[in-house]
Amino acid sequence: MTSSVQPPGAHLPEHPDFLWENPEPKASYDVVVVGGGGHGLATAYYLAKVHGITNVAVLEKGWLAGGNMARNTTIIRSNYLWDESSGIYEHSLKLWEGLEEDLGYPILFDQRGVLNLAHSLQDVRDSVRRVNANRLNGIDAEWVDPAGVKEICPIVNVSQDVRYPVLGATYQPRAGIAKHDYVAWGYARAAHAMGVDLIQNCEVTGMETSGGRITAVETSRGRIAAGKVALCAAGHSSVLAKMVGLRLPLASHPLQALVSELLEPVHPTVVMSNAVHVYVSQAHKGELVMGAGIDSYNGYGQRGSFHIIEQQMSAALELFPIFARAHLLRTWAGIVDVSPDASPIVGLTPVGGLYLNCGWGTGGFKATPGVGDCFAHTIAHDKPHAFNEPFTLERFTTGALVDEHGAAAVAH
Amino acid sequence: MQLIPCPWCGPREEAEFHYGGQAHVAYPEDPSALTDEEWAQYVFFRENPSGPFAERWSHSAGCRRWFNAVRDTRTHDLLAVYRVGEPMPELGEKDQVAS
Amino acid sequence: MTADPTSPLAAWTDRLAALAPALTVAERPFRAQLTVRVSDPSAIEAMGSALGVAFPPVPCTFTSGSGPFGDLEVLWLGPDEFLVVASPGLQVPIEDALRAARGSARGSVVDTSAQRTTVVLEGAHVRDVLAHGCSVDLHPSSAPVGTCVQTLLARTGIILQVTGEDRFAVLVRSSFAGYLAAWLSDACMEYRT
Amino acid sequence: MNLRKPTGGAIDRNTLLRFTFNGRALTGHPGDTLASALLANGVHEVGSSVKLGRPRGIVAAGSEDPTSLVQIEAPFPEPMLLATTVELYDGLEARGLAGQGRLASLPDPARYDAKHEHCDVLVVGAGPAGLVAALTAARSGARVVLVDEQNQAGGALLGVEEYLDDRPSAEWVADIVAELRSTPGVLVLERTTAFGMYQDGFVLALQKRTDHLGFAAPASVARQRVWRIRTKQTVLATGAHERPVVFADNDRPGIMLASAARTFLHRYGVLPGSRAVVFTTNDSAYCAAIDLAESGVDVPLIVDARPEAPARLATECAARGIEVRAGHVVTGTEGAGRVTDAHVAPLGDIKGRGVAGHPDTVVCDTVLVSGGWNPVVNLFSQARGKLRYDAVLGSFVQGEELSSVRVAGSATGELDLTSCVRQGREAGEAAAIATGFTPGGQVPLPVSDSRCTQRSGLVLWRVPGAEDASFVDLQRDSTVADVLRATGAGLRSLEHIKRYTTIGTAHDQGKTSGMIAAGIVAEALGVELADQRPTTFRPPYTSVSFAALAGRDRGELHDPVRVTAIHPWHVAHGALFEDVGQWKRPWYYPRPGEDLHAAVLRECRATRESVGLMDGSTLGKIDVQGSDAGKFLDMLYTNMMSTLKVGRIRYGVMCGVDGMVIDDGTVIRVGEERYLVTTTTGNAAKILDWMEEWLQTEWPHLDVHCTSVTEHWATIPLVGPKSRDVLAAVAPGLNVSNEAFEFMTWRDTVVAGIPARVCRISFSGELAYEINVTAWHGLAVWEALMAAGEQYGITPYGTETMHVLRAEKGYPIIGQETDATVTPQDLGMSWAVSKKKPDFIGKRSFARAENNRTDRKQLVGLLPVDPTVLLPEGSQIVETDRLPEPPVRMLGHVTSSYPSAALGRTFALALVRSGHERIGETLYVPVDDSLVPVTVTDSVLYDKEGARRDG
Repeated sequence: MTSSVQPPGAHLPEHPDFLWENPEPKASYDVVVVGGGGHGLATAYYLAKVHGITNVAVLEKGWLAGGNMARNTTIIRSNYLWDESSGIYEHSLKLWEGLEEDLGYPILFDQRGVLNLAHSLQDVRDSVRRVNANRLNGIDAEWVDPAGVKEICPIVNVSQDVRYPVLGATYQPRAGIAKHDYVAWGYARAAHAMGVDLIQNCEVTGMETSGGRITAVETSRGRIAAGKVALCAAGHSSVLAKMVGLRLPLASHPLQALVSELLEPVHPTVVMSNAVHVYVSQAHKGELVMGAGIDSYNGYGQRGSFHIIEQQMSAALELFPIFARAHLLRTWAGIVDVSPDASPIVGLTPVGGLYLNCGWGTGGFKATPGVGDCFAHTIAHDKPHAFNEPFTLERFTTGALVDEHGAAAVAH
Repeated sequence: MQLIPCPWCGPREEAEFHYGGQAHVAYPEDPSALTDEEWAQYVFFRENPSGPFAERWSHSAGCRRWFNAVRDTRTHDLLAVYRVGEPMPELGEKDQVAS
Repeated sequence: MTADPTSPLAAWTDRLAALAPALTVAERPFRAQLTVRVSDPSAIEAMGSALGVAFPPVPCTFTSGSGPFGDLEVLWLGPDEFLVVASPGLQVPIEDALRAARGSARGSVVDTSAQRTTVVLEGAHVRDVLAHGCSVDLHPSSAPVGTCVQTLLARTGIILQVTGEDRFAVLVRSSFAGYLAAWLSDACMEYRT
Repeated sequence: MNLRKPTGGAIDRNTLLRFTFNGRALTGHPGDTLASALLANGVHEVGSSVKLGRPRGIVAAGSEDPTSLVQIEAPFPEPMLLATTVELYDGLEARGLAGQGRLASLPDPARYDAKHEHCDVLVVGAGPAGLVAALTAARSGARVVLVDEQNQAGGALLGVEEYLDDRPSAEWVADIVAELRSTPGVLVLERTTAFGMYQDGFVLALQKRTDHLGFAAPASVARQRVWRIRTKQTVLATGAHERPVVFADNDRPGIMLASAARTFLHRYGVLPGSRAVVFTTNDSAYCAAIDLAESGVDVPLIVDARPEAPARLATECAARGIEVRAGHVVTGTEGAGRVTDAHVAPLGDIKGRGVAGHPDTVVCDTVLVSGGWNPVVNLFSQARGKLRYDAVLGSFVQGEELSSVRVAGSATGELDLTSCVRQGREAGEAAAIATGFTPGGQVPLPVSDSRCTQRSGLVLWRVPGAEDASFVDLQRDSTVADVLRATGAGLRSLEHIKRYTTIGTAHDQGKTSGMIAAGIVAEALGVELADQRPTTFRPPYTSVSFAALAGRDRGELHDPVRVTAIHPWHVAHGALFEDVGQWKRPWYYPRPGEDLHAAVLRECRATRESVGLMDGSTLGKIDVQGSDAGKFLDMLYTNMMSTLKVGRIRYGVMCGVDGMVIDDGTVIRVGEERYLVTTTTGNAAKILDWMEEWLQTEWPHLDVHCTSVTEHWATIPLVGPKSRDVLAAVAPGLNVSNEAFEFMTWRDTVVAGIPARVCRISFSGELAYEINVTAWHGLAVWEALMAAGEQYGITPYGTETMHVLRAEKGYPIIGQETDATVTPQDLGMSWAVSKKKPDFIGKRSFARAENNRTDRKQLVGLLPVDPTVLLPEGSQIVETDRLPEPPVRMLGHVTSSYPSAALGRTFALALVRSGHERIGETLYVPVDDSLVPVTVTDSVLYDKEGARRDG
């Protein structure tokens, strides 16, 4: 007899019995990573693992991975337009593919594919352009027509009678989702095991410099001397950079997401529609996870405006009529740091020993392993890794932007 | 959804407004006299404080007028609203706008 | 060769009429409309005099009256922006009169007659229907007769005038008129019994 | 088994409702919930748990219930509703769930809508405190909205049998509701849950309007409505939820909260079972025990964890044969689908750290539990009110005063009815005063006969015992063992432990489990709960269907369809449409048997060889007036506009401050101080906003005013060598000769009897006129042009033909050839960038290093070596005839690509690195698995000398 009565939640892996200790901060570290989110934890992990730098503290003002790491919709893909972006995101995706084994932690990485829908003729042109660029960059990418969309995700409404019909989609089969807490905790546990101190409830309130070089951070738990300081603070990057007089071209905005109750499997992939600001997947337990558009105003309140959610729902139901009676269970917001060209800033700063990793906007989660690796390299060698070399702060002065807004949504 | 007091039309729902980022960033007198760094500061770099922030809004679905506001970005509470050309109102000690 | 004008809601006449008694809805097409930008008080006064109707001194209101151009209304749209609305066909003489009255004061007068069309709504449920898509408080204590606001109705911008106890005028951009009509028809659904 | 009492409860026993549960036909009555009807039929087991597959029953009587999840199958499938909140109707088909719901495969036929409401005072909760708060505010003259999630007012009174002022409490409630309903300016909404509280008094509430009608729900009535309430003051009278105590095997069906049993008894006339053991830490469960005993339930035992039982209540119990065992706890249960025995033992110490002695086993089919009360502070917390741990109550309570949000009744932690009502009155008064009203006609405080004078109980989170069978979150199968494993793993934050254990993440968001989890964690970590940060209460308070949030913004109302005055003609003549922003533009007009290419080739040929016309009304049009208008446009455009002569027209390009092209169009000088600017269709609103932004915020000193006239004008380009003849036919007053009406000039004239402005501009290279008339006359003039052009085979064409015609001439389309990284120079438009002007927007950016690279991507033409090969738009371009291993260096991409009737071959436009220098080179375009060789050319491919412009 087959066990058809296996409860739907029975297969999910348990977390390990031990994760990390909660040490008191030491007086001094070789490297202090500010921000205990996914990027901070991954950076610490690769510093220890790849570069043998283990006298490292990760300072988190709240609880580890409680910021955007706990709030994102966990989409992982690398099908970005420009060479610079596809370089770092594809590097990341390759690391994702081995991460579970690397960390020895069940991160539930599931390569279920991502569809990016096109709703206008210009969307189609932009999508085909991106697919072609991706392929030449060695990234798996396909253009699929509406029938192909339907085949990959049968619940998408591909009727041509709707307000903005689906004209096709780009498809990246290797893209997918992972379980965010598992990823963060996997990194944290492994970093801790290699000697990294994970220090929570430790807010950085100031930075000390001497001779143009960073020397220490002031924290809510006292002064901590540091050979190098690496900022991985996402939405709070501007506030931290300002402590050393550094201005960043960033705006911190609320970005909302939501989740439904647990549902029987209906949605086998990930569907994103930039034109109508919907991205949705069905997570491992069966809940629908959806992200909304960014709220327009600067905000550090971790809350957005509800009309954004309502608009998102009307768009979602146009694409997925069967979601009508699904229920919204919980909404929340993160703080995303958006740069003028929608690309990150990763690299050195005018202050010696101070490194910057910010501006990821909505792309931070998928970049976690890739940027962790590259940022650790940058810190260890005081020199950018090839993959983050294009993402300097100076590009805003020279004009060498990496504009990932996609083709501007203008029309003739 | 925030209720934003348009200086002309009174309080209206946020959906009627368009956000314009940091206020009081003047177009340079003579852009050609600026270094690339200075020009980049004007084009791309803005304050991004966690706390009171002087910013611009336009009542785009209403009277179409731009105006300035001081809003606490932590709470999203509007501390003051004032018309273009008017000075920023005096605020309490804790509501000082970082610059 | 014929060249009869067609109003944006010409095709909707019967469907809108059929919304009664839930709501009496009718398009008032082809009205003369002039967008006036002016801030000089004496020019504003002179323009009002030329029309026989003073410009509204208070934001979010409109004035109405009768003068050399018959019945007309002046709607406040912004601190230096007004919409003069009069009977069909009068846009050219009114534009001339306004220009003359403005004199050398800064400002502009633009014929925008076909930019928007007007839909008149009347009935006991009019506030209920509008409240399905309009976030402005339309309670008589908050929006008395004479109120004129620019706001959103569902997903289109409108100018909303309170013209009577249970009577409103909605001015909508011509290209959005069909959407407005469809939305109104839908919003009336529950009140049609 | 029939557990329905012969009398009592607010149900209509004269009417029988038939329903099925798990395929079994059952009956109930109007007034029942699905849960009460199931219990009346002896059904306690509803579903099974998500991880362990253990049976799950009914724990609470309301929306806080953690377990009674059902799938509605008919009238229409809906996942994951609580049986306790589904009002029973005839024909209902439901089944219990194993943790996951099922979505319908058919479209939901129901309507959903939203409504805005404004008030001075919003009262959430129509229990005793809320009712009095609302009435107090209403009597002051304030506009009041009262919302309550139940189908009738009364709140906690619905679940008890209580007398107020010597009459049944229902009468007291009814009187207040009647007065509220008859007071002008008061809106009472039942079945309405305030689910989200945002800043500035914005409260979202979901009203379930027809769910309870089942199959009889009228299709025209919105099934659910989202109320968007904007209030000045809010009174939260949201009550309190009873919480259980955790013990081993506490998850069996038949184990329920004591207050729930009382509610089922009094509100629905249903007994929870036949033999009930009551386990409590406080007084309130005694009332349940006594009420049940008086209703015929065998209540052998009250197990009271406190060292001493309350004397008066104990005496009352003794009189009814109920044994009270103080200092005892339930340590476990037995049973399969339902509890059959409870194990009872003395509690070792009040910290719950041990159990002394051997347990007694008491046979029962019901265990009623009360571990105290959690004030419902969700909305207060959502309103960013700080919470405080109250060690006496064992729960989080309001921790600060907010100026516009007040809390009243048991939501404050208050347990005494009279005090709750007094708080309601005070809150109502304060809210009225705060909104400028004067309270009048004080609502008297009712006198209660309650025998359950409440005193606070013992705070006990759990009974020591089998930790892996002691369930904290019954829905998520999370046990005490899981919590201890989490703390043992090094986790300290409640948020981490919530994620590790998944406690509080189910449909109920931890309403009954969250506080207990926090307590167990604090004990495990040896910290004070007062020092623990509670997890955040997030909207929505209870779940809300996606469809309710989408409301009416569906289908044709999803986003406005913008159409031109000529649209009906396009529809009538079979046009296919392209979505351009919100506009529907004719894409092409296929004739029978024609596909896109065939139709477009025909349209192009007809236009180049004779005459065509299109609907250009969607172009943005902005009237710019004032003595500084020229100066202003000089700043906005890269080229000079102030030198344009009245009567003439100039093409212009606009950049952002970053120097990238944002829009283009023509500028007409109408008068000395007046211009008419056109924008691309998609940018009309943005460019007007852009102008206003500069004028209002940077250059208010300029005498310029901008007015949109986009929809005032219908715009019809009349294009082709025969356009002059057609125009002459309909505009007899206009001298259409080339000499009298030059290229890039305009005339006001009369076309087809209608005053018109005609511009001699061309986006195709052909002789062309753009005819502008008021939108009212657009359709008539279009028809007149069609009639006048009939002898020339005049051909309407759409956006696709327009694209081909302009591409043949190398004219870029903003948004297609540009992507926010392209400068005018990249487009080969240095001629449109003024060298004379000291400044214009974007100029400074042209001097940056990146702008002066010689390998920028530049607009060029591409001719496939094989003239029949059509390059897909979006193709990338490479340098070599063989692809190396990725990453392959890309030189640019194909922005536009068409077969051309005029050229007799295919062609493309492309952005190519150093493109201008590469003219004549052969490059390669990967298409599928091959590399297509292409020759780089100048972007102008047709009529390079411009011979066709003047006809």
